[in-house]
Amino acid sequence: MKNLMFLMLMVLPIVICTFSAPNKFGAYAAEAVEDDLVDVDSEEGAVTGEDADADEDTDKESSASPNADTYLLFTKPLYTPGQQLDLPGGKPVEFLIGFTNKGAEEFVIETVEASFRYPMDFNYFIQNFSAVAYNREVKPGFESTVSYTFLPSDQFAGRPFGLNIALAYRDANGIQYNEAVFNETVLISEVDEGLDGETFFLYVLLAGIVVLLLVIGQQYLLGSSGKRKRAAAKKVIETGTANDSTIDYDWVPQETLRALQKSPPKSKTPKTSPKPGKQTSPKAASQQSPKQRKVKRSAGDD
Amino acid sequence: MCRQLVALCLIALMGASGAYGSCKATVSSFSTQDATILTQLAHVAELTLQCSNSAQPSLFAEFPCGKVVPVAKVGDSKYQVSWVEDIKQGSSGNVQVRLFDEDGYANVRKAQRDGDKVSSVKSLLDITVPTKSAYKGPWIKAELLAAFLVGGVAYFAFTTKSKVQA
Amino acid sequence: MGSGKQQKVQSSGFTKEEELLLQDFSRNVSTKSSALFYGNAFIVSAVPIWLFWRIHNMDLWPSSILFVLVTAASTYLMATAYKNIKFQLKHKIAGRREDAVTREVNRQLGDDKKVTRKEKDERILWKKNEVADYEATTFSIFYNNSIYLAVIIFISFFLLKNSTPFVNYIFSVGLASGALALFSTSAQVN
Amino acid sequence: MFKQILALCALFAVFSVCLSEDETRARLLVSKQILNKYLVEKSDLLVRYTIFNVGNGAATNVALVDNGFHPEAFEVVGGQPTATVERIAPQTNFTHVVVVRPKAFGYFNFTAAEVSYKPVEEAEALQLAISSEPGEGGIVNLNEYNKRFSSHFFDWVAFAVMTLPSLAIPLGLWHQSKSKYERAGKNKKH
Repeated sequence: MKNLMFLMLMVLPIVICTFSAPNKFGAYAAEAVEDDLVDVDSEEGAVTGEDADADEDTDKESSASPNADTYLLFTKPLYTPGQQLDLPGGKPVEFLIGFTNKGAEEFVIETVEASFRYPMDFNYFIQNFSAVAYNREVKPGFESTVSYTFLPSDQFAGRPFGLNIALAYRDANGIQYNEAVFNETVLISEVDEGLDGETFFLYVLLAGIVVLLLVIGQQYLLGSSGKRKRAAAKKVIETGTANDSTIDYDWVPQETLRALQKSPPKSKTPKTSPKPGKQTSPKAASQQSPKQRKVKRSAGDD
Repeated sequence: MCRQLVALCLIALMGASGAYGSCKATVSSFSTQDATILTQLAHVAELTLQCSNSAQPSLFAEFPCGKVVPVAKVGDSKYQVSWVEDIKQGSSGNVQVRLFDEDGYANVRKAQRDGDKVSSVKSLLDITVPTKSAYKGPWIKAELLAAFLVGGVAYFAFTTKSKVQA
Repeated sequence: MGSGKQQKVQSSGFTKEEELLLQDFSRNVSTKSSALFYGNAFIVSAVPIWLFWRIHNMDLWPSSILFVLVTAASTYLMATAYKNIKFQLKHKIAGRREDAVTREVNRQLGDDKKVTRKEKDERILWKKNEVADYEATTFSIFYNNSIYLAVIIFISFFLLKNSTPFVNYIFSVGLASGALALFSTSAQVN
Repeated sequence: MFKQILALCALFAVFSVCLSEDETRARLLVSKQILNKYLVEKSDLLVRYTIFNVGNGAATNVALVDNGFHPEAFEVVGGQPTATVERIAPQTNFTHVVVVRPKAFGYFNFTAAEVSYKPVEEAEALQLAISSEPGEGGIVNLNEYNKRFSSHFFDWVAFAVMTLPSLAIPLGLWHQSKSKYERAGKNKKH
């Protein structure tokens, strides 16, 4: 009975081991198939998906050395291989490229360059991000990581773009390789961050200034209108008949008007004879009947 | 016969949890002080572990937010737990960190997989990490205060002038 | 305003009262108060130099010519502003202080006979003029200085916040002193 | 008889483990980032090492070594530059933080750190992975930095002290004479 129990104890882990990792066998199979293909992209997982279309699209051949094995990992934002990558507009995008030197001689990682392409035709460049030169030496059997950051501008938000990340490296005898580590269409998404403290405080300040101006304006208006009103009042003070211009001569019958003008003026009023313009009109108007004259004058006066 | 069975289970159980006996830890923590020159804030806790059987197990730490991460060993029975946070959520005060050893971590993973609460798993020991908040820059920009004061004085001058004149 | 009967004095054509009156109304200030004005204007124009040197990090030596020139201009403008505002205020303050001054002078002189009424009126007028001048000057200096500093700080730290310190200095000091001088010339502001 | 069966099972278990493990390799990408807006002498310089295990096997005996911070040039204030982690599970990452303070200002080339680990449990040779390199950084002089960025609080206090005479004295004098006369006016009336 005891032996049986011990035996069972031993067999159990073996069973667990074999059945607990079915996908490993699956992965194993996929990997084997891949090796004989020209290993354009990194090992397994999402690679099998875009592997197919990567070859036809990029015109300049994306050459890769069989001894080099690269792996791309987006650290900000997190990218789950398989669905389309979604980059928030205006926020920096960071990724790491792992480079393993499986060969016998050393490699030198030269530059990494990211670029936005037209989603329909990847040969058409829209924006080239700066190519960062690393010139990092990777000895045989070593692994090395390079990191790269670029900033999709927020004007691009809402539209798909072809993102191409090219890793340029050369091997010991100077052969240049330029591997397109990533070559898919990505979507730049809109990012709406709320009102942050800075702009809020600015608005408060502006409101304060507007209020201040209003108060000052009100002070001005209150102060000066009072002044102007008093000044206007002064002008309106009744000057009786002294100020001649406001007297209307039309109702005076013609004879007295002539008599006034002929006799030397004793009182002050006729001395400041009405303005010439006004004088001619009463003579011309005298022939017409008063009603008619009133109508004309009111029309003329307007 | 069943006695042996029971004995066997007991040994397994004891082996699983109390393998390292009771452990104590002395914690010394460090928090970044100046948030104006950093893009993120960091808190580092260095702890020296003394276990009854002077073992140096590999540890895993569970943070209040539920994340479980391996603990780095930075020397002879000296460990380091460190994490980074955004400036906006700069936290201060004591942070409770639960430490698990290898088996404890396995139970935690099992609990996570089965979906039941991780806090039900017994931790090897709990430590509190005192963190300090960083200096985020002056409360009110000096020039704003100056502008406010001078503006007030100017306003006072203006009103008295109009009072004297009107 | 008429103070006592006017005496015709042949020599200078004006009686002392008239002279005082004229002085009361004229814009030209005595040398003492203009010196006071220019001194104050210079002090308040020199203060922004410290502000720009320490806070906007303008280094002193290379832009020292700029500092001297702009400070001189600002001093002149501020002095004119002081003078104009003082003139506007003096008139008003004189009116307001009249009764208080007469009472005070009467109290001081008491009603002993040997001081004739004219002498007393003269003394009152002179005292009133002196008090009004004093108050107008001090308030004008305070008023202009405070508005000057407020405008400078506002322009240099908010409007031209991200411009180069050179432009920032010229415009903030220039605009402040120019605006003050300009506003002070409008006689009947309110 | 029983012992043979036992040995056979043990052998089979070990064999199956290494067979299934053979293709599960760990692969570590190590990023070394300096999370600073400005590098300032004698102030915090935050270095974060993130080790991503992108392989499908667990990495064991992971040892992180960074001798880029020479004790003469840098003073380690938080955490240790060298750290070891027993095991990093696949598709997970591990963050290690070190806070140092530069002792001198000037240009400094931040080199990469090295991580050695076992890609598979039984691998004899340690795989060495070199982290990403932050590259050349300029460390700013401390008081130069303070001059540009600190809140100039004391400069503003000095400014207030300098403007005090040109504001407070005229106001004080004006107020004093105003209240003298106004008070004179008031107690005379009642």
